[in-house]
Amino acid sequence: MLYREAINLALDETMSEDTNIVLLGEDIANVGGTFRVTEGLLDKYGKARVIDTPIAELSIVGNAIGMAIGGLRPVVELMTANFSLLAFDQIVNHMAKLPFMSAGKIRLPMVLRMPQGVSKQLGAQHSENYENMLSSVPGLFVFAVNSPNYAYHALKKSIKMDDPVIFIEHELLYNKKEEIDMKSDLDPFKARIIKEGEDITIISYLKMLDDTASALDEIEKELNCSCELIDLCSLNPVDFKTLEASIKKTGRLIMIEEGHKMGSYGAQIISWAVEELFYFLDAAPLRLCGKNVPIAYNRKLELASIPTPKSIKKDIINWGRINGL
Amino acid sequence: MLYREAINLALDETMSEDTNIVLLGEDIANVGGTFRVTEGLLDKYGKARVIDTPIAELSIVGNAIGMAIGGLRPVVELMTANFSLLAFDQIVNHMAKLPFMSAGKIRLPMVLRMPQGVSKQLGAQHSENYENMLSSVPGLFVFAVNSPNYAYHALKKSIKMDDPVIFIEHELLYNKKEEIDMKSDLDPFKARIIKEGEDITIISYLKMLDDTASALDEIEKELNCSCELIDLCSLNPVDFKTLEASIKKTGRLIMIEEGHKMGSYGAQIISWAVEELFYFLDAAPLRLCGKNVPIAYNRKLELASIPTPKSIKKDIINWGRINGL
Amino acid sequence: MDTALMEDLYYSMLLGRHFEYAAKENYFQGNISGFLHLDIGQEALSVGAMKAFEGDVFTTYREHVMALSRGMSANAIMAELFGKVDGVSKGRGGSMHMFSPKIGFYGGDAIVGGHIPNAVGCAYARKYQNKKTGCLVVFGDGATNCGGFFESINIATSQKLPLVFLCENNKYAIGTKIETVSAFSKQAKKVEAYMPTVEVDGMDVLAVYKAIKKAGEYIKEGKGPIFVEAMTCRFEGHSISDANKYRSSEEMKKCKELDPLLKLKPLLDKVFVEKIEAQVIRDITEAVNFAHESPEPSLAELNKYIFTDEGLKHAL
Amino acid sequence: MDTALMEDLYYSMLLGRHFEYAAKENYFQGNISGFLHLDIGQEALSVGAMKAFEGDVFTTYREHVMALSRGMSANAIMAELFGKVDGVSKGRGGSMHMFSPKIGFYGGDAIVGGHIPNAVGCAYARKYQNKKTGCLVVFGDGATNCGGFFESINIATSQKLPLVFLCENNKYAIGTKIETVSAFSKQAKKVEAYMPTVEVDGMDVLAVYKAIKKAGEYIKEGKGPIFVEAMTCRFEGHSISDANKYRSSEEMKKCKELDPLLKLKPLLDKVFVEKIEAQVIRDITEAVNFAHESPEPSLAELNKYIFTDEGLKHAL
Ligand SMILES: Cc1ncc(C[n+]2csc(CCOP(=O)(O)OP(=O)(O)O)c2C)c(N)n1
Ligand SMILES: Cc1ncc(C[n+]2csc(CCOP(=O)(O)OP(=O)(O)O)c2C)c(N)n1
Ligand SMILES: [Mg+2]
Ligand SMILES: [Mg+2]
Repeated sequence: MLYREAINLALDETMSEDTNIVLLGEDIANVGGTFRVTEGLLDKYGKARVIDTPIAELSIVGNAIGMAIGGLRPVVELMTANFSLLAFDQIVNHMAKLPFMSAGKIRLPMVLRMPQGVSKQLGAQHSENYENMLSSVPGLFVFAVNSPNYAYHALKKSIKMDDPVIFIEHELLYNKKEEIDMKSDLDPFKARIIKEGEDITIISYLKMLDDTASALDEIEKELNCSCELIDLCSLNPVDFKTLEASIKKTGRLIMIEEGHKMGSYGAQIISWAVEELFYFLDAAPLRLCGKNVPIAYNRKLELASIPTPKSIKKDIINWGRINGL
Repeated sequence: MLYREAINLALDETMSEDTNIVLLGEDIANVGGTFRVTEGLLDKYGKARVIDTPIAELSIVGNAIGMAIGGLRPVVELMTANFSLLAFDQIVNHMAKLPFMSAGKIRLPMVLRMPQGVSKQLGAQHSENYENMLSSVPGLFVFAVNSPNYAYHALKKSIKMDDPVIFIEHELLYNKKEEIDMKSDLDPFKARIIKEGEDITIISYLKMLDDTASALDEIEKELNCSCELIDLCSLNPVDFKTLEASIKKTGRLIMIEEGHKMGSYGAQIISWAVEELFYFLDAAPLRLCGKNVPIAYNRKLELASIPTPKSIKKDIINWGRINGL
Repeated sequence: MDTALMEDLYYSMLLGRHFEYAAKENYFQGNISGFLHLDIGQEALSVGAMKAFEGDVFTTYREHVMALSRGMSANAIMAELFGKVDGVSKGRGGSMHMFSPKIGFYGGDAIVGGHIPNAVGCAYARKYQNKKTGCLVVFGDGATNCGGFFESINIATSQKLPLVFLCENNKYAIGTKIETVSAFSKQAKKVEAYMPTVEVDGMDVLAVYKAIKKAGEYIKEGKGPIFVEAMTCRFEGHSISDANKYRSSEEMKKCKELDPLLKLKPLLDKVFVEKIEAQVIRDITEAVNFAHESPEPSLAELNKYIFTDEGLKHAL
Repeated sequence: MDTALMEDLYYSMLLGRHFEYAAKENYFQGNISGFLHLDIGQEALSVGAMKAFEGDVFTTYREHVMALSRGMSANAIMAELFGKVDGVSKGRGGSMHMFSPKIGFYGGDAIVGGHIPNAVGCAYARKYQNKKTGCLVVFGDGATNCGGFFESINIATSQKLPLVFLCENNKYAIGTKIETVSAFSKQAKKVEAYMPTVEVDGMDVLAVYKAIKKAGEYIKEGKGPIFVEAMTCRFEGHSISDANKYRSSEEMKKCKELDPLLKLKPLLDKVFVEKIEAQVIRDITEAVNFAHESPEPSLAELNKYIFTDEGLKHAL
């Protein structure tokens, strides 16, 4: 099943069970979504439950919050995370804080889905990663979705939760294919160990995880070592337990993400690791990120602004050599 | 001179020299600003240059960008950083990116001033720190203003720069007093060494710097060591040179800030330090931050949510003992 | 109008007035801190609207009197101002954040205009659920300049939502005169193309009551939202820390002549008024005592309420 | 209207049409990537407005034809689409970001409505500077639902700014019909209380030219902004990746009958038309060749342009 089909299925199955679930977003009903994620749902559930909204992101999120207050369970699609900035006040000051400020009298069972990341030459205003900002907000759960199987299970659970969830997708993953294990009881809060290894813990998520995976063989061959590759999955809260076990085993830590280095999400993980596990670390941690530049339209510049399988391989091998691997 | 007077003086002096400089913000003209920073300027420069805006933060920043495009040099006051969220699209997608996307044909000589932080029982929606988000945006210079002297010189230089600047103030610092050295040629990009020391590098900024300073004597006595206290001043870019020299000297690093630990700004500094200076570090770095909770109205809860002189002292002494000091 | 109703309205206004007096006093005594936006002078609007409307209510930071007249206890509100555990938001929210889903009260947003899109969403839910009532959203004249307000007007109209927009036009946003920052001095102008608009004397509790009753009936017809603009006047500064210097003493004098309590009082039975004044004093004294005696929240519960208990398991 | 002007308008529309054909072709050949919003069908609006207005112009992501008719060279625009160094934004911006302060063109914002507050600010600057002209801001029907638009209407009116709002109402925001998400099908309704509004046939270049000329005169009077709504129709999908399935073939047929080129052509001298058609083909061929031959940006310059050279010294 494709990533976007997995999301569609999760929406479909939960909607068929609970009429309180409504979807809203730009072009999600009539057109079926920019990335075709909501295709078919309008026909099945009608326009009172699959709602085409105006281009008014502040209201899209603000309305969803009100719907949740009113007893519904809204699932929002923001066309891209880039537009979430227009809704930041609603996300940070309302969605994340109303439950706390009301001492739990208000609960917001709602999910905000949004794809992010560098796609292909979409330009500076359509290529950003905002998981660093979004996971810095107390009161929100933030999931980063790398795979169809995780997408399916994590979304179903997110929709059923009574707490607000940010569900981050990546624009280049919608056609990723994977069998879905329908019977799994996947815990969306748990990091996934993609590949076990002994010498280096490599943590990533979203598309960079796949780019790293594709470079892994050569890295292991070149450095004559074995890497443990982890899909972080939940960006807030972090599954520190899984990370800790891995880092204690390997003694080496690499964090890979697409976003700009300054203000990067991965700095949180590295900072935590050195504060808590300093004496277990055998080498300087490595952080591979996008450069501190807006993303240019030109393809060469665009690719030079973010990690690629090639740069990941090169950077890790360099680092390995310097750090005695 | 008080902190707010220093800002006022910087505005006044630059405005008297250059009629392209205009101020805009809520209640800044008629009332003179929530924190009285712009007092007297309306009378002096008139309402075409000191502009009371409607409560429309997206437009306040968006209009300032347009003014800069049109040849003016706007200085915006956002009443608090909490309201900057409503303007995030303009800050991130426009202010930071237009110069790049136009290949330098558009320049935005503009300054966005905003106070942030936990004041006294202002509640969850008025107590946040957003320097982590704001300094993650390529294209913006971000200054954090701890002192009247820095405020005066850094603001004058910011206004004269042709690049966009975020100028972060702290709500509890407006009445801080300090002589201003009118002759200094202060470089706003350079970190300030507040106190030299040999054993621990402590980095902070804004109000936490003062809270740390006030605990320093007792910490040094208790741990029998000397601390080097640094005011970071420029949050983006970071004066890594000054930090590097200090860390190489002391071998120990503490980062102190008011914002929530998850997503904290300081993680950037610690992560950089361990990546670049791992083999110079003699101890696990320590990061003191606010807790991962919205800020409650109740004073006890509020104070328990952020570092205080008392908690800073206790946490550093604990850490020192564990790390062999 | 019937006597019982008039008496009830008077009682609520008086209770509100004295509640605010007590809040002010306790602020200066150091029992209350942070923001404190008093509703003194605007009680007719707050009370009239809350008593008249059936359904869910979303308000601003200036909401003590609304919460009271909606049925929240003075004890719980005062305790919240004191930041105590028996406060309506257990000391987490403070003056600007009073919520009671039980009585359909979603007061208190400290972001100007921030609650308006939330009210629109709730109105959508009520329509979706085929509820007989809708929502009421209250906001200031200053809030009608912000993007979220306009988006809401457009969406509520386009989706024909059962929503009463109630603008408290007190002519000021903090110290900024509305004319200097808005295209109009009457904000109804902004929405006339979208929905019916009604102007009402916000200093006359009976007029407000009737206008909101009628507006509440209107939204039940399924024809969409309606806009009510109540012209009003606050007697105090914007918040307790506002010295109110931007209004002349003459302007203040005129404003205070419109005192809604003085307007209603002559229509009432004298014995009732005396009785009720004593009652209000007792109520408020009790509320202050209650707030004093309520304990501080426990530091052990710092993490509580951010998530559901289930969610909290994962968050920690 | 004089012949020279009509010929100029025709030439610009034809140049625009063929530019877009070439862009489309080169997209499918892989020379152009990312977003590509073609203006085919809407040329009358783009050309008429750009030729008529004196002052600064702020537009959306669908701006190739506007940039062309404003005086930007086809070479520089095509090279930008190719992401090359001789592109108007040196390959950094792409299709949605064409800027030329020299000719007062601030085209290209990829955030719907994002440029409107910028145009308001620029209009403020022009008023402050006592400039004779003001600004023109162009946006779609869909953009009139977003908060920034409304804030801008209110601010421009309240500050009496010299600003022409030009709404290209093509009835769709991507695949969403404007009636389903807006309170009105004609967006001028939203601003009638604020400023004069004018509706114009956006498929008639002469009508657009005249309307914008008049609007440009109006804003010079110092009475504030004016709103022009041009009813138009795009012949293609929203962007190159939009299959346009949401419009029936009948709707498309009617739309294409309004072709602005066909409307103007009969009024022109045949010899001129033939000459100009050949000229346009040559211009566009040259632009494509130019774009092909222009070099890629150098990786060494990745950091360039974010800051001024002075700023860059600090940033690195
Ligand atoms: C988004 C936002 N901007 C600014 C503020 C600061 N502020 C608080 S109240 C207020 C004035 C509001 O005026 P109005 O809407 O007329 O309400 P009133 O208090 O007069 O009833 C302002 C500017 C805020 N809380 N939120
Ligand atoms: C803030 C924002 N939200 C959503 C989008 C995605 N988007 C791009 S164009 C568009 C439709 C705009 O419609 P309209 O304003 O009518 O312009 P048109 O393309 O029809 O001229 C949308 C939703 C965006 N670019 N920016
Ligand atoms: Mg007001
Ligand atoms: Mg359109």
